[in-house]
Amino acid sequence: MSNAVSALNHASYQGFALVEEMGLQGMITLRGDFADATFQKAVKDVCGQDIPGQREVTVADGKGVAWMSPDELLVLVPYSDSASAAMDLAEALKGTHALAANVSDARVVIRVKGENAREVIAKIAPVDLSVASFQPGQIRRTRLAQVAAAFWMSGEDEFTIVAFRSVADYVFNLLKTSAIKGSEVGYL
Amino acid sequence: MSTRLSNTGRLVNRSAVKNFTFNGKKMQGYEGDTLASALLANDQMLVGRSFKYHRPRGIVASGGEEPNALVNMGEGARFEPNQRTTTTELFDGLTCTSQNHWPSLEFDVGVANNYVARFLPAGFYYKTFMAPRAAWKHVFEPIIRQSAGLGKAPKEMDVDRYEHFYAFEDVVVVGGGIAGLQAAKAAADSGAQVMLMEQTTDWGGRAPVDGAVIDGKPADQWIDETVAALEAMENVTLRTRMMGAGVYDHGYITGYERVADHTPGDGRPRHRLWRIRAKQIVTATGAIERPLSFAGNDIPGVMLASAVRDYVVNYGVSIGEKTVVVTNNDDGYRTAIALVEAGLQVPMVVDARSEVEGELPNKARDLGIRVEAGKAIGKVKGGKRVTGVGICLQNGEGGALEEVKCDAVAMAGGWSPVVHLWSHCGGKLIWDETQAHFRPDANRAPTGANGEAFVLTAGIANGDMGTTEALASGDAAGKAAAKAAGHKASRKAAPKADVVAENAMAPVWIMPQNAGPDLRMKMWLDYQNDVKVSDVQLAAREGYESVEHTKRYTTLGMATDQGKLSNINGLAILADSLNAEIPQVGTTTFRPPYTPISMASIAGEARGEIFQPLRKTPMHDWIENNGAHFEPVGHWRRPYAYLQDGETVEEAVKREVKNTRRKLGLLDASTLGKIIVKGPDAGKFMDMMYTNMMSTLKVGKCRYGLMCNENGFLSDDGVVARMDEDTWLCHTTSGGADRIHGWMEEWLQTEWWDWDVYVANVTEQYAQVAVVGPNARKVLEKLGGMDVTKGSLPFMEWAEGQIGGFDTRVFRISFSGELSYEIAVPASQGRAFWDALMEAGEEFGVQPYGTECLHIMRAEKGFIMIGDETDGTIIPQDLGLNWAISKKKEDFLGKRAQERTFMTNPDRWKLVGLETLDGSVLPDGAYAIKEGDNDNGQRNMEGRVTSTYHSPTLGRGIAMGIIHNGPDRMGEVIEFGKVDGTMVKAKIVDQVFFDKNGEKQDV
Amino acid sequence: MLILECPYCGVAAEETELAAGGEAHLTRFGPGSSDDDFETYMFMRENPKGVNFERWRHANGCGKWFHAARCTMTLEVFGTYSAQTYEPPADLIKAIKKKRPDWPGYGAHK
Amino acid sequence: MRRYSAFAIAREAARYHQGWERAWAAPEPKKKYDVIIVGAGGHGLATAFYLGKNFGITNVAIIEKGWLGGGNTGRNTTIIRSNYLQDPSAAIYEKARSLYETMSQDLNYNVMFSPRGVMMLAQTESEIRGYQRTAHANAYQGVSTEFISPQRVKELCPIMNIDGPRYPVLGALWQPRGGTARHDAVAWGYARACSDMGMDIIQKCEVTGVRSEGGKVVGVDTSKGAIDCNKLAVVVAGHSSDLAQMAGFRLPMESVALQALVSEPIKPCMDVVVMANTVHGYMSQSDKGEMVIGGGTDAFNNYTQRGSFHHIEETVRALVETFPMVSRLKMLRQWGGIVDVTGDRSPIITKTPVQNMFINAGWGTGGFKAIPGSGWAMAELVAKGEPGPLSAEFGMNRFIEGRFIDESVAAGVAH
Repeated sequence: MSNAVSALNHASYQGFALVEEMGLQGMITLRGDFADATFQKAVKDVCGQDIPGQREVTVADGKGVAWMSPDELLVLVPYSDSASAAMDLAEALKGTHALAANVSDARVVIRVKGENAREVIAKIAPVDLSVASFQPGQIRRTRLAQVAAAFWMSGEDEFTIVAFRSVADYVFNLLKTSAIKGSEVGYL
Repeated sequence: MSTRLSNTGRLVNRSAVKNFTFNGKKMQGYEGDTLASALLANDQMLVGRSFKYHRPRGIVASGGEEPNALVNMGEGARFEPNQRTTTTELFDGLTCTSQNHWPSLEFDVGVANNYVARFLPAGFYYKTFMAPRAAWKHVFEPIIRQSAGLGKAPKEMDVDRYEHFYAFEDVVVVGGGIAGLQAAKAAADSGAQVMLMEQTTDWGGRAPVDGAVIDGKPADQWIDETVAALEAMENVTLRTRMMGAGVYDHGYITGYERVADHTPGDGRPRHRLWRIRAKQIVTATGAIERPLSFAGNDIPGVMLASAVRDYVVNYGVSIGEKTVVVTNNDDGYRTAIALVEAGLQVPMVVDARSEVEGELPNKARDLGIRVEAGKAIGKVKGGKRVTGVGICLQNGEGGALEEVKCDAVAMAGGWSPVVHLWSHCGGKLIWDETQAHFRPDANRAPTGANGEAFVLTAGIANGDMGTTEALASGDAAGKAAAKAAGHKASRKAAPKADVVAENAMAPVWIMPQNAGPDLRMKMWLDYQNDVKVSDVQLAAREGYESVEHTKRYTTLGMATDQGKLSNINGLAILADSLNAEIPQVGTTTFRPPYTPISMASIAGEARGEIFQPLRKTPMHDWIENNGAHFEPVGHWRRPYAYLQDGETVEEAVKREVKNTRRKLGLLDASTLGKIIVKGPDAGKFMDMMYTNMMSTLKVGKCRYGLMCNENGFLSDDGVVARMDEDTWLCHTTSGGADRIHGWMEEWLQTEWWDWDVYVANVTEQYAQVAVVGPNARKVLEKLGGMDVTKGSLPFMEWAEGQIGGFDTRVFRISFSGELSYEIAVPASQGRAFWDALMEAGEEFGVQPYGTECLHIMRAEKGFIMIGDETDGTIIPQDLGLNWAISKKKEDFLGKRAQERTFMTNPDRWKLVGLETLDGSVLPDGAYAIKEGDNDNGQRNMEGRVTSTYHSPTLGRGIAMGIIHNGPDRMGEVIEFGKVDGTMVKAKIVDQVFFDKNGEKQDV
Repeated sequence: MLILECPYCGVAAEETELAAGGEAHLTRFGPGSSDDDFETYMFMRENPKGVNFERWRHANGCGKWFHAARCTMTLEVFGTYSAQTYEPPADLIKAIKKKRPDWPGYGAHK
Repeated sequence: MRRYSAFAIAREAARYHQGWERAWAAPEPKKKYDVIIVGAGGHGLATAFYLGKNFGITNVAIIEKGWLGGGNTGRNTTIIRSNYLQDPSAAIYEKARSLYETMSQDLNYNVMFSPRGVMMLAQTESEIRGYQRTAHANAYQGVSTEFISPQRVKELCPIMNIDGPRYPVLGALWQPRGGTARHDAVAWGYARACSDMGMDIIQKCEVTGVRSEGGKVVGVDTSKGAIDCNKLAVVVAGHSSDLAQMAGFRLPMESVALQALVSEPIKPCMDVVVMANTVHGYMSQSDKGEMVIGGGTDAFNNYTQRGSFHHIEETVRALVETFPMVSRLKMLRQWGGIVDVTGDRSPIITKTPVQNMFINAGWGTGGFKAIPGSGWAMAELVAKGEPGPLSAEFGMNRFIEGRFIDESVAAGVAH
């Protein structure tokens, strides 16, 4: 819809890495039985991906799906399709025990891009971000300083971060502070 | 005098001059200097005053163990007290001042304490200052506080930045001396991911100063080669200026990196606190030399022998022209030799041991140094600077044999391994008789998550005194750590060093052995806190026998150096006084951090706007720009009221209430929790969560519900809407959303996991606006879209549809008693929807209203508020909410608890309305006072105010409260006590003050 | 600073990603239960020195509750396991007994 | 007992302080005592002292596993206040506070009670209401408190940032006669007085078992052998569950680690005690000049006197925001203690299923300030076998009845 505005309206900051809000992204929280064929098909139909393995994420051109817990997925679709996609899922899963909730507006999506992107995150997340331990294709739900968040690597030097919309400012300023030029760590 | 030498100084770059000031005096040093070495180069030995007696204090050490040389550093927003000069890198423009004196360092009136020191023994303050009673607070305590303390308190807001960093390693090696370097090398060669941290700016530790030769090369060369090799390895991280601060459970170790202390204002973070998870930790933290206890050992110019050596060799600074070395071991001779080789005089080496032979002593003799065996220092002459020493027999009572003129004394009392990090997390120690020190007991190491040891030690930190031994234990520790971290230990052999044969040291705890009380009162153990041998002996005599008692009674080791120099000497004295062995006496507990770390580094990035998350609704910016006076609610900030030009908060609230009741008000209700509950068993689950019957709620309808915890207390409330056959939408309080969602998940996952129910917290998916007032329907109809007439959308129902082109979900619910629609739209369109309502509402007199207006309107209607009427001890029955408690249900959370005797007791205070007779507003939280006192002499009470406001609608004070038998006492007048002791009379009335029949909301 | 492995998402989570939830395997007593049973359920705790079975939630993570067996004297973690159990798995109990021969066993004081 | 005084010091100075006698004796245990008190912390020693002083019972042994005063008495942040909301709490804490006022004189040992004033900051609307309610209650509980303005807060504590921006100070609950005392001295002063009354303080003696016959306690087994007694009082803070288990019953209690830290000493800059609950931090300045800072408790059972680092981080973060000057101070030392916390976070002073065995526990994070009042009430319970008015409400039956003494009520959540 024309008057839909993302939390930070594409704010960005260039430190030793680029921090930018990605605008609106369609997201559906989907809970159900991963082993159920109907469920698997519904996921495939809506985002074109199979159900990912534990802590895995698969995204291709704006569509994809992330493993959030043994009975929860985060389905990614273009924002404009999110409402209909949520309804399609609900429809496809009628009769099975499942829950599809459109949370596209409840989130902020921020990208951190640059050679030292790993270090920007490692200042605020208690997670091993060494190349050996964290790679594209993996998703990690954790905290960024004082708030819950999830992130995955959307490229070699690029993180996509999902957090709650209400703390978009906080998370952005946090990442911005972490990325201030001169505070490179030279570790990761 | 102390001065800069021309021919030595391996760490200073004489081509880079650095200007600084001390107490306003302009001074110069070189790049590579510490502030301490630069002060000494400028003959500034006197740098401060002691804590208790304000005695003159000089620099005694060259590292983190320094107890005396602390200064106020910097100015304004970068001012910092208690900076340790021995660990402060000199930089251009550094300014510092000495501490703990008035009016000046040279003349300090506080020194008066020194002249009556005899009347101020350990713990004297426990024995006096007791009468008259008031005198402690008003006379004695202020005096003591003034004379205590060290540096000044900072005044301005810190302008520097700080940050954290999370790292994960197989092996973390603390300490960049030769043992640490070799440990890191061995671990890295074994394939482990290794971090090596060194607190100073330079690698190699003491080995170069001590003239070690490794694999046939001078130490410096071996160190450079090893560092180069490590730098070349992918799996190794090297960090200098980074101290291992503390070791915590499960392999957690904090690293304190002083990134920019030496380059203030260059934009980098000043400190970075590393929070590292290590599979294994190797502490190669070296050792600290012990002072010797002789009369006057605290006079400026008396210094640790190793420090004297450091200053000469590392910084090219001589402590004095004539230095007397006093020792109980061979290592002390290294200092004597280094001094003479640097062209300085050593009139005498005073060695407490009766037999003195061996490589180092003989080399000293060959250099023409006079060595006196079996001797001791009986006293030190001088006030603010050593002028000479009196020599006596070690096994005597102190009778002077001769006097030696000197301007410096170098003490070598033996070495104590730095066992702090080993001990932080429970590592135990053993007493080493031959070296007379505590060292880590490898059999009782700290254990981690898997129950296995996770800390190893290496080098002198492990009591391996010789260079070869240190390298060997470093090598072994590195390999063992890598192995424990899951790698295959490398086969490479450890390097070898040229062996210098050293004879046994003699544990000498006081000098001379039979010194009388008069001398023992002049033998300092703790220089900063002024604790002397006589004080420890006094503590023992008075029964403070536990080492912790002694420490606390005398303050031994409680100064900012945490006893790094004094503890072992103090222990020995205590053990001797108790006729016990030192290991029986034991040590005090080692606690983090190893040396003090900045508070700011602990707080990290969390300052200013990112001190804490601040949650914002989609309308937050509009609210902020339209006169909002905010109140914090959880991490949200909600508008308490919107102030128009010149309005006070009270006036604004009054206006908002009147306007909403007469025309139209908008409330940003987005913070209210919204939780979806879905599944075949959702109805059953809802009936357990709520006291009401929710399973019978018809699709399309809304019902107000209550939630209790298992203790029966009311924990949250809100409107529940039935979305479809197996889906409910639960509204919670603003503070409640996450709590209630977690609460639901907890029961579903841990108690009723066989129930088919899913819940999802969609609070932030929607912006929610309460459109309230007589004109509410008009504005919605003007925007156009779905039918919002009473007929198609009656009170307590909900519907979905478009309004003004927005996809909405509309709830006909009212918390104000007015015609009211709560409308949810996708959060991304919340601001646009709000703007549309404001614009369309203009002709209907729309105004936004805040939380206080909300509170008043609900109070006028007698609605309860979680957090006002409830406080965690209130059950629904107290609030007359029995109608919301299903009698039909067998069970719901809190039901069993509410059956307990105290819950069913008829004497519980119950909710009623209250009206003051004079129309005034009852004070918030006032209690209703009854006749008589209870058994503890407290006045009896019969109730209290839970909510109280001035009602703009009724033009008088209204209140709710819980009163003993309240509902049965309608019309009765009771008294509420004010804090000033006076009383207010109020009448017990029905709690619904306005529109009792609820006609206005149901139009 | 504890580390516990979440049995649901496999993350070795650190304490700040977790929320502690008190004693595990409590039996809920509802309406009709005796005063003693209800008091025991609500308030009486083993609080042992040694092996403790407790609840945790992977709050800053997958959001799942799980159980852990941990020593309150050394903080050693013997294992984590599903929250959907009425008592600790036998193999875990066996493993603990092996490490702590003088441990009286699960529920010894109940 | 030779009295302490300035004259005594002068006398001893003349002879190099060689003449001071032991503050307390170090006896071997006797075969039997009228009363055995387990735990020579502040609460245990105070219990003994008032048994002697108020009831003339002096055939008493105080048994201590480690060294006297070595538990939470010697590990806390020494805050003394009685501005509690609920009647039973206000009564016992105010009793304690008033006993602190004269403790130095009563014990002839300077415990340095410093009634410099305690303020609890209100930084949210619900805190304002909560503290105003407390002020009203206190006015009729005989506790002298008042709710003061932000300006007054600033006058009393100039180093505080009252303007936020995040949590501006909206007022404070102020107790002018609250303050601090020297924690070790409290234990030492009581120990000296008890020893002087002929009681036996037996340190480094661990209780390994509780012996009872026919449901009646007859003694304890210890690392120094069996000792008989007519009555047994258990006052062991964090280790209560352990002792209860020895006697065969459970307590509504869990033991967790509580942390504290101090800064390096600086010249006097803060003359009051400040508690800020919204941001979780409290701070005062010791006579030595250290800023004494209280941290939070872990949520998991723990008997290692080590807490988790992130609690220290949260506390320091809060203090840097509230007192900007803290930013450039340094943390000198951090440590932990084990506290036992009950179902309503209020203490238990009670009889037990075992006859003549009494227990005083569950003081959680508030133990030090209660020491004399707790000892006074416990002594009465032990001497008479029945609770007096001070402890009547603190029985264990309250959990079955659902009659809680909950002091956390001000922390309500508003819409």
